[in-house]
Amino acid sequence: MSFIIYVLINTVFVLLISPLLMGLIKKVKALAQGRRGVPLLQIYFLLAKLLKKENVYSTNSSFITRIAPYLNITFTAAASLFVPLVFIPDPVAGIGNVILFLYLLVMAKFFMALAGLDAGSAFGGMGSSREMSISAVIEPGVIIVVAAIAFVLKTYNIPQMFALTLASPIFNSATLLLISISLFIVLITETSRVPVDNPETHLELTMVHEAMILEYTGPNLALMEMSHAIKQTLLMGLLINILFPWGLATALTPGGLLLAALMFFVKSLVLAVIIGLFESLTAKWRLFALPKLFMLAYALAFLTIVVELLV
Amino acid sequence: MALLVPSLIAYALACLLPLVFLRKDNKAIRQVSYGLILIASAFLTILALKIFISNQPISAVLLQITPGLGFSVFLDRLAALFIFIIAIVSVSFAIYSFNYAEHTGSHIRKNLLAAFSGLFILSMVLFVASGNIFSQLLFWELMSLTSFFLVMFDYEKQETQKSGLFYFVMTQMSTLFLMFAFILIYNITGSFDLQPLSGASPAMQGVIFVSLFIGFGIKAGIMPFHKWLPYAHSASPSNVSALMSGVMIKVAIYGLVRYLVFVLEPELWWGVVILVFGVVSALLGVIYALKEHDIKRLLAYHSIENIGIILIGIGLYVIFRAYGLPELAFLSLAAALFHTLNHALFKSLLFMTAGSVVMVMSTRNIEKMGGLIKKMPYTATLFLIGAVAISALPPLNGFVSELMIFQAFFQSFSLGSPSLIILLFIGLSLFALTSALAAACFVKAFGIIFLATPRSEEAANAREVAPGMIIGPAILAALCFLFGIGSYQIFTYLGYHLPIPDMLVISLILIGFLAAFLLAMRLVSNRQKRFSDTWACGLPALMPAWNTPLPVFPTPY
Amino acid sequence: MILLSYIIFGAIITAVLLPLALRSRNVSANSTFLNNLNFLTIVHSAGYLGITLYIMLRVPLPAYYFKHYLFIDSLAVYEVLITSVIFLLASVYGHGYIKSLLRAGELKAEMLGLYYSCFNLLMASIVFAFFSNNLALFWILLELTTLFSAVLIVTLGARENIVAALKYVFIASTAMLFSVVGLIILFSMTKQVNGTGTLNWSELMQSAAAFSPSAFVLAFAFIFIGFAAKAGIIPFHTWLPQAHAKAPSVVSTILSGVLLNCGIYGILRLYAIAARTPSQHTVSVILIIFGVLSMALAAFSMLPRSNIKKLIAFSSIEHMGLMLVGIGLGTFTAIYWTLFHILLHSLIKALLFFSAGILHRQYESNKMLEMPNALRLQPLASWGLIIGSIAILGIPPSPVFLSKLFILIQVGAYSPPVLFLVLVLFLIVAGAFTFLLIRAFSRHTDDNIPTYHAHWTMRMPIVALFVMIIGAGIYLYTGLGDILTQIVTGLGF
Amino acid sequence: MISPLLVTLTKLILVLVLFSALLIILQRNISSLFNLYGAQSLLMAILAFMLFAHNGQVVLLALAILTIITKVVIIPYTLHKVQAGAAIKRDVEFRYLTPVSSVIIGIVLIFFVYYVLGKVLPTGDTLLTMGAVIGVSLSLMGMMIIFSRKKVITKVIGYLVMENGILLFSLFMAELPFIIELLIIVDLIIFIMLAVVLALGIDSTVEDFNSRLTAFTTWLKR
Repeated sequence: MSFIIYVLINTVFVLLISPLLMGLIKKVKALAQGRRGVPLLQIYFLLAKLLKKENVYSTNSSFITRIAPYLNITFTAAASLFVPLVFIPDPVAGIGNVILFLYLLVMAKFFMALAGLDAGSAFGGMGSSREMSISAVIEPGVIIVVAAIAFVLKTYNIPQMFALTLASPIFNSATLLLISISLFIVLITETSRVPVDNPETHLELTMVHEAMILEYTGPNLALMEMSHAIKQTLLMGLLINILFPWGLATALTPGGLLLAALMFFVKSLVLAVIIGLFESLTAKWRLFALPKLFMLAYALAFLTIVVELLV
Repeated sequence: MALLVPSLIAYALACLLPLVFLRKDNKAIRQVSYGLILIASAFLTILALKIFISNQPISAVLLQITPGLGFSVFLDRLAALFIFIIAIVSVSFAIYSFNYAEHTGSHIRKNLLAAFSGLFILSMVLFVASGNIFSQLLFWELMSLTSFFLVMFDYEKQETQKSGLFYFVMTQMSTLFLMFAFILIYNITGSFDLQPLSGASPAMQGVIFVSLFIGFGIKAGIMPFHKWLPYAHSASPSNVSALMSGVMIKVAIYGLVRYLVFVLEPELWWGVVILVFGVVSALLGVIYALKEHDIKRLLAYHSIENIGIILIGIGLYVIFRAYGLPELAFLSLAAALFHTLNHALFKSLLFMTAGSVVMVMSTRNIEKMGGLIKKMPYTATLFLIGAVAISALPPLNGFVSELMIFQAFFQSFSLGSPSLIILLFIGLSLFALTSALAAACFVKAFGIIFLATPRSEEAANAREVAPGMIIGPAILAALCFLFGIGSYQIFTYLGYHLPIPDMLVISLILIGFLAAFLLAMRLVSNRQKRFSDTWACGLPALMPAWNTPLPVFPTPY
Repeated sequence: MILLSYIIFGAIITAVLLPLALRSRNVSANSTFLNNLNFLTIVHSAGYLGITLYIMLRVPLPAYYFKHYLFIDSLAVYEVLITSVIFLLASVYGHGYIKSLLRAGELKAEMLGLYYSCFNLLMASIVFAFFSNNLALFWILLELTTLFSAVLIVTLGARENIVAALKYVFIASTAMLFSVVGLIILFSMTKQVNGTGTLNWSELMQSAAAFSPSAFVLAFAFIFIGFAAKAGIIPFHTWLPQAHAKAPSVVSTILSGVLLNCGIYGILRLYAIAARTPSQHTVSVILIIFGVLSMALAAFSMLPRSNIKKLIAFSSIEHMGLMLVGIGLGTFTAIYWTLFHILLHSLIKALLFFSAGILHRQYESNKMLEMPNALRLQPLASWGLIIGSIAILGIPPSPVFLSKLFILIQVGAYSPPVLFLVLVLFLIVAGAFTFLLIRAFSRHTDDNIPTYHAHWTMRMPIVALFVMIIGAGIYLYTGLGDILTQIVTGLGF
Repeated sequence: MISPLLVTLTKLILVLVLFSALLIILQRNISSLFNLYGAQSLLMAILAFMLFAHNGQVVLLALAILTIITKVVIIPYTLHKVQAGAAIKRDVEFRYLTPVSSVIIGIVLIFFVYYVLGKVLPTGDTLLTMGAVIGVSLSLMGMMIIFSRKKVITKVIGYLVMENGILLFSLFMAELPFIIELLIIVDLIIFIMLAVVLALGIDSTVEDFNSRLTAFTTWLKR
């Protein structure tokens, strides 16, 4: 029973907060660049507008284009259950398995990449191909980061990880700080941000994520944007709750939940500022230079393991 | 027993019947032959399931030639699992072949194809069922021989000749090492029976292990003994490729596991060797696959990759066993065996659907295809299911077995030796890379073959294939779902309590979310739709050649 | 006096046949003359087969004749059985084959008489070689077989045939002269032990234990040279590939299937003596070394081959090497399976050469690159070659698998490194066979090549051999096994 | 036991035999080869006769007579006759070995054989040792001729020398039963004939050769 409540709370929270975080980062970037930027809630307006528009399909496209947005958001939303943002539930049937979490996200990406290929546009194909290569190259880093966390905390269940870090007064282990840098790089990559990708451009040869969803309009685009936002929230949540889990509720009390939600909002605000600043301070890298970045993430995570072994 | 012998006889009949009427061009004879294979395989599936569920080994002597020399049958859970793999793929194979085999060359060749297929399956079943070394060796060779003839099916093609020669030499090399090992074992125990080799010195055991590993490894397609595999699998008819890639290389895995678990006393360094070879095979296999433009060779390279993954599981098993961690060892072994089953299912599925495509297109070059999803929707869907499964994406079966391996890896902190842990983590990261590259590769493969616009005349004129060629793979696709979603329940039912997520719950949640989102979108969104051409950068029409993804697949590091 | 029947029978046939043969000058392919010669040859070999079967079933063994110069024991009968089967098939096959050669003009009509007389004489001399208890007598008959078979090789009259025959004659006879040296030493050794010298095998077996080891090894080495040359063991093998490849296929069959056996038979008899002397170990080592070397040389020589008959000839060298190893191991199991291997080797070699013969008639060539559309034009012969190759490589369901496996097991017990080496050699051989067969049978041409219609007498033996090779496996468990056991115990193992 | 004179004589003849073998190695003229061979065979016969005179075994006498008839008379005669029809008179082609090096190797061979046989043969009987050693050496020298000469006709001579060596060996080691000796000799003669005919075939055209072979057949069955 408590599980179903958890599902509802977590999903609703994720759905609500994701566009906001998206807008937050946009705002931070704009401010950093000396612009006023769009309103914080702009993303909500955008989604609402898209839902009202009609769907336009390419004559070349097949059912893949039609099902991809739904599958995409379904899998991302399912993945959101694995990262408790406000409340740590009791483990149920392997919910929270970090590997499953990662692969649910990959599944979403898989269909998005297929959809990119479906219409037969040159941009979509290029985007898919780049997306899949980037995701392949970052994968060892991701897994090793996760493995390092699992290695430090001796569990591979995300809620349990949070519970463990929550139980300890300050940084459970200094090594977690090392990991967090890697985790940050993963976050940047997976959410298609500078220097890996540029979320702002639409018709440049450098783009990756945007190229794949180029053919979408209307409600379908809204679903795609939404799932992208959710994914970003999840990864941010993962980083935040491993490093600074304070405030996470462990019991179902309305006050605790509210506090937790507030705490999470504040923490994610800080992170959004960091991301925005980071994005403003770096330029986009060449595609073939990216492995250097990933190697950094990999090396740091590996270092964590080595340090942990020596301790 | 009651099911086994009639099945074997049915296979033998399926082989003999077309041979007797070799010169007759009679479709009915071939249909009967494939029908016999179908029935026998169905029986064997039941038998395997019975043994698997009851966990009561069957042991019997089929034919005693002289004392100490004969054909005996020994079926325990391990053997039953592999019998199940062979049988279930054969069921699908038979259904697929009803239609497919009619498109392959002259009538004598069609008859020969049916005959050799029967013999091939028979020899694989008998190898797995063999209760002693002698019959194992015998049927191993028979299997190699029949598969060689199947590879040589299009013997007039230059390419096939090369493949055939390569294949034959490699199988003989594998026999060489196996014979060496078997004879050493025989000379230690003094009998052909499969029994623990407790008396032998560690050095001797090491020699036996190395030669067994090479012998089985060649057949399984482990790097660097893999060279034959892409050649052979692409040269043979597609239904046979499905058998070879789906089943035959698994038979080698069976041999390896059988000897590691029941006969030899593994040491730590064996596990490290297996693990290293596994990681290398997995990684290089998938990298080769990425470069490939021949669809069947692409799939063949993925077989190498998956064999690598299976070996990683076996290697972990040996390592954990050497460290006295039975639970982790069991998890790794279960992962390896489960992945063996899963790979058999989705690889056969992929080979069959790819075979349909190749048959329609008369080319194996994927750059000539494109847009087939609209002409062959069922085939495309089946291929997609296979692609999702092989890319290890939830909730299908391929994911579950890879997840188990990941979990085994993650728990390697319980090992004592730091250097070993470092090694395992390097292995883990490369394994992750493999898995991601596989997904990338199948996005590419599925995208180029089925999506976008046709890039050749044949692709534009393609037609959906006959029902048999849909139903056969569809069985496998259904099983991919079953073994993915029901994995936790199945393991629990069999009495193995493994710490894996309950995919049934996950799937229910997924369905729930999907339904919710569909409903929500129905309520809030604009449901109008419009069709329009893809934006072609302002040019009058889209060039088909554009939608080939750039070959931007940087080699990692 | 069953042996007498052999002699009388052989004498009658020869008496009828030789004068007939000598009259041959210009005869056409369909003449009754040729048919008569053929018929007599078939009767001759069938007669031997009949008598041999009678002996196997009825006569208590061993039996001695002519002051123990001749004798019949189970090993001899076994070898004679193989010989007469191969000869019977060869003479049936020869019926169509010789006619075909005559028509093509490759065989001159004047040669027919020579061919048939030597064929029959060769048969008789081989049979009696197996029956001789006396090693000197055995030696003489063996020399005669060289002579007759050399003549058979040159009946085709081509220059390379003469070269091949000369090479054969010189190498075999030169080596055989060394055997005489060995025999003389052996003779003087028995004289020292018993007072009177003897070369009778049965008596040698009894006095073997008292032989001085070094002298016996010397005698063995000398005798071995001669017998090894007959068996095509390295380094006396150089005659073999050429002779086997150039001879007409009927003769190749005899050379490979029967004549090589004579050499191996001699070595086996000798080893049986050696096993009772203190020098058994040394002799074993010699045999195993030469056996492995032969296999190695054959294997490496097979790789670049493009001539089918040459490949088969090298395969014979390889198998002789294996048999030598089997004998050298000297255990009951090893000898038992070596004997079985001898039978199968003869049958399969016959199958291979018969098939190659038909292909040669079709394409007038033995080269792999000159046989387009072979599987379509000559399915029987092609499949004969393919199945024969599989059989000779020892891949199941070929019964050779059994003998190979068990000999290898014994090798493994003797020394694992040697086992590994032998296995590698087998791999090379398999590769060579596959390479050649694949290349040969995958040639394709759109030219319309007229099909050569092989006479039924050429096809029938091939089918019979298919049956017999499979039958040999079944027979092993229904009777042959007992016979082999009897032979091996008879040899004193 | 054996009279010293006889021993000395025997030794002398043995040395002569060896000398004749060396001459054969060096000789290039083919008809001289035949003559040398005839002389060597005569020495054999004399040896056999001397041994007969010593121990009175009839076998040896018969052997001596047989040797004279076949090897001194028939074989050289036939060879000469056959040679008359062939084109070649001299054999100047060699493989592997020149005659001089052959002689050197021949001497080495003798020492080698002495070393090997010395280990096996009963010590003390110098005559027996000498006979055996020279017999085996002679065989080996014959083999050397077969290997080093290219013309078949000289190969035949080499073969005959080998056979003489073996006769020598058997004379000293042990007397085989006469029937065996006889059979061996008959065997060899047939063999020589065949070799000669074939040798001619190789030096003439194939058609010519065929008729010769037929003639040989007729002779064989006479």
